[in-house]
Amino acid sequence: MINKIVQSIAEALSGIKDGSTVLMGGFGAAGQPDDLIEGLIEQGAKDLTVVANNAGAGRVGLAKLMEMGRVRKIICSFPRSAGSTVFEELYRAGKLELEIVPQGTLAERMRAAGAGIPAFYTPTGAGTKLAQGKETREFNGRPHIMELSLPGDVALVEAWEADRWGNLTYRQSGRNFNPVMAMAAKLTVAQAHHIRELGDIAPDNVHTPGIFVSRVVHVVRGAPWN
Amino acid sequence: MINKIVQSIAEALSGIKDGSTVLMGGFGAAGQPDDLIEGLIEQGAKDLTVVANNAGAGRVGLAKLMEMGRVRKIICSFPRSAGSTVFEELYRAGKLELEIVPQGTLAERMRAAGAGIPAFYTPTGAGTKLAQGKETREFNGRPHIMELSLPGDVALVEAWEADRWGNLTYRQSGRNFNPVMAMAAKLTVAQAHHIRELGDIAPDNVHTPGIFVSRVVHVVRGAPWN
Amino acid sequence: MSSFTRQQMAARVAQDIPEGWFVNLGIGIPTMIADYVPMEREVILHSENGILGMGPAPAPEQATPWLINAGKQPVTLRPGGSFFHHADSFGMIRGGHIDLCVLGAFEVAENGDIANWATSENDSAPAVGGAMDLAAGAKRLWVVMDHTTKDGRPKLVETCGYPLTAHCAVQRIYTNLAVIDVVRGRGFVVREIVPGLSLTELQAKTGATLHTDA
Amino acid sequence: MSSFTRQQMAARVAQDIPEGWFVNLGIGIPTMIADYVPMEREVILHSENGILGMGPAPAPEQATPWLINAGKQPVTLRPGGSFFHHADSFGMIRGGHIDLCVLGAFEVAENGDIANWATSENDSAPAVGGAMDLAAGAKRLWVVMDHTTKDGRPKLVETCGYPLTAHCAVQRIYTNLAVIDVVRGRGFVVREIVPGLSLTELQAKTGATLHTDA
Repeated sequence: MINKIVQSIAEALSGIKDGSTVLMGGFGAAGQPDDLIEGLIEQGAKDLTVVANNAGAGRVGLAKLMEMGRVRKIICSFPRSAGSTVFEELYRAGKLELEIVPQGTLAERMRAAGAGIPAFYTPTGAGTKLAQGKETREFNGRPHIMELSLPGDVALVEAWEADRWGNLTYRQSGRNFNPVMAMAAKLTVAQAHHIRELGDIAPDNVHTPGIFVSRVVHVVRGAPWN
Repeated sequence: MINKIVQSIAEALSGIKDGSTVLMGGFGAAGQPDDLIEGLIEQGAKDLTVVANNAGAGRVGLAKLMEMGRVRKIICSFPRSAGSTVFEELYRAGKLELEIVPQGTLAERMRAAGAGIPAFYTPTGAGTKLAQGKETREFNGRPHIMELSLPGDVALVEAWEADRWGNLTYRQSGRNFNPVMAMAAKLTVAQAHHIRELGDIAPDNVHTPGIFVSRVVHVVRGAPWN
Repeated sequence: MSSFTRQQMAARVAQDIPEGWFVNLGIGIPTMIADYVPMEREVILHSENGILGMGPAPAPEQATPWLINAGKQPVTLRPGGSFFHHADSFGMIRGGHIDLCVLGAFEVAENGDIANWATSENDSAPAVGGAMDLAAGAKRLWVVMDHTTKDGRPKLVETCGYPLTAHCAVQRIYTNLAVIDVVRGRGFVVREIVPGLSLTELQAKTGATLHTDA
Repeated sequence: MSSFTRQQMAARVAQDIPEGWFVNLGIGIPTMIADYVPMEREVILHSENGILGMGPAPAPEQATPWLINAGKQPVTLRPGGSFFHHADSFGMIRGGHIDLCVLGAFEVAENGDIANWATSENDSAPAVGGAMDLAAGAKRLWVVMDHTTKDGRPKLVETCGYPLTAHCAVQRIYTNLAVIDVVRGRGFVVREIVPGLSLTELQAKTGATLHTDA
């Protein structure tokens, strides 16, 4: 019997190695796998490359992981935001590499990794400083830049529902980056609010089929998340 | 008030011009917009390029459109199948152009057109006769070919449910090519079995958001389709 | 001399958005535009984080952490709205399905170049977010911004001094002083000026030549 | 001399598929493999037209036209199955998420080249379907086919004569006479032969050198 549901966050994160590229889902607090990120802090892997929309805020979660010196590089679209002081301090001190990627290109690069597309052309960023060092090519009379796929070793995602085959649904804008990150990583770990019996998620409405999910852990968050 | 629901198939297909590229959804009979294809036969547009997985069967639908001499070119993955005699006769007689595209590349080229990606690289077909004339490039030590996006002027799709904003759901394997074709065309026309009140399709489970749909027409098919 | 308030600028943009358009509104004054589109005029608001059909902010007790906009503020969903993932969301943007995007900007040049993400070539950690995708991908890009900086320097210029967000992308600019089209091959063409301000006075506050259709 | 029937070939492949694999089965003998995987061994079948978790054919009165496989035959869905669109479906294939694809073939070469879509370079309207995507994209590609053509010519060859489907893609071949691995740098390595057939006899029916690990 296939059973991707594991009993603890430690088990869900076992085997993540130093030097891994970790994709972290979420946009703002919605769909952010907070418990898995805290678990990664416990787990101990270091020298990480983290791909996320933002570069952490406050002194918890990703910001804490960075503050502990465990993150070598951040790939994100929006590093500076309210409370991103840890990022700013480390970055100014030269202790953190940064790759800025336009938000849509970031999503598409991960979708491409998941879909076996090694590179694609996009008009986004053409003629800007983010095009520096990238191949530029004209299609339909308009300049485009070539972007490479962005695969992960690990993806941490948050789901609303999950079953033992790893099928996932997301809730409202909690979906965001989670489905493309789930596709793009070798090991995809989901924290889910609800565990469903196999077959209880309507087959027409599975958002991430279990083929993209390695492990599921049940995390009941308190109000207002339930 | 936005209302994409039109009252007749003729109205749904009005304005389709000679020389159009028409994307036709469906895989086998599932999700095939039969009534819209019959309507296109009535509508009269000619010199068409048709993109579909197959090249028609029997003497109805796409096969009939071809037999009437209205199709200049077929872009498909699997032209020869049971009953594809019209295609075979016209093709042998030199009256029909053919572009064979691997099925996954066909889907991805339309998805790319819908997503504003003018070209991408794929390993599919590299080193085969379908790579002839295409740019080959190595990524990760493996040859890939560059494929161009495939936009349509018109997409004809079949949906299970639709609302007046054009939101669609599909049923089981009736989904197939329909969502990517809906994204890829300037004018997307859906025939839907069920018309729902706005808001009755769960927002988490809309398969094709209305942004990709221009017109909806209600077509109740008989058993076993209902 | 009169000048539009932020609210008046938002309301002025809202006037020009017809029913049925799919519209993405940036952070700041652009977000306020939604408040000036009457609910009975169905304009479908898109948010980068995977929402179509956003409605107004909820009453505080009805806010849910699952439903936020690109500025991470709680929003609501109108009947007919839908959710999807980030790659699909930016496919809508990049694929030219968004009829209009309205952004703020640091500078707009007379060829339509826009700079709105980094304030210096030396800023190595600027936050680009979805600005480049939106500027390059939307069918129309309008900018709403003050006509000059706080210390009086023009924001409508011949050539952007700040790093570009996108090249030749802006079609129209709404400022606190005027509505100005960017016309290919001509440059800035004035459509409206706030009452009491002359074209000469407006020109004095603008870093490139203003044209009129008269 | 004995030889495997089509059913035996399908059953033999089924033996080698472990629980938990995502598997795409081509048309013909490959489709029959599903019948030999016991239901309690959970193998998740993928179909190009947007299905994961396919179950066996339904009773005729329970068939629905909405639920068909890539061969356009009615199928069922197991609990836990899901539906998705064609681009997502081929993303699973091209992205290397399918553990195994089993296809039929006209020829397989000792470097793993496979030819299974066109029977002549001059056939200008061959039907490729999803064969190239599957052959290039699946993690493992196994071929199940007769060892020779009906008129006795070998189908395991040094170099394919028919147009290629994919280059260096096949890992294993199940024929009516043997199970043969394709090993990079070595070529065909025989794993099993049907009872009563010698390696010499098998070699005589094969168009390239057979190796053994012994």
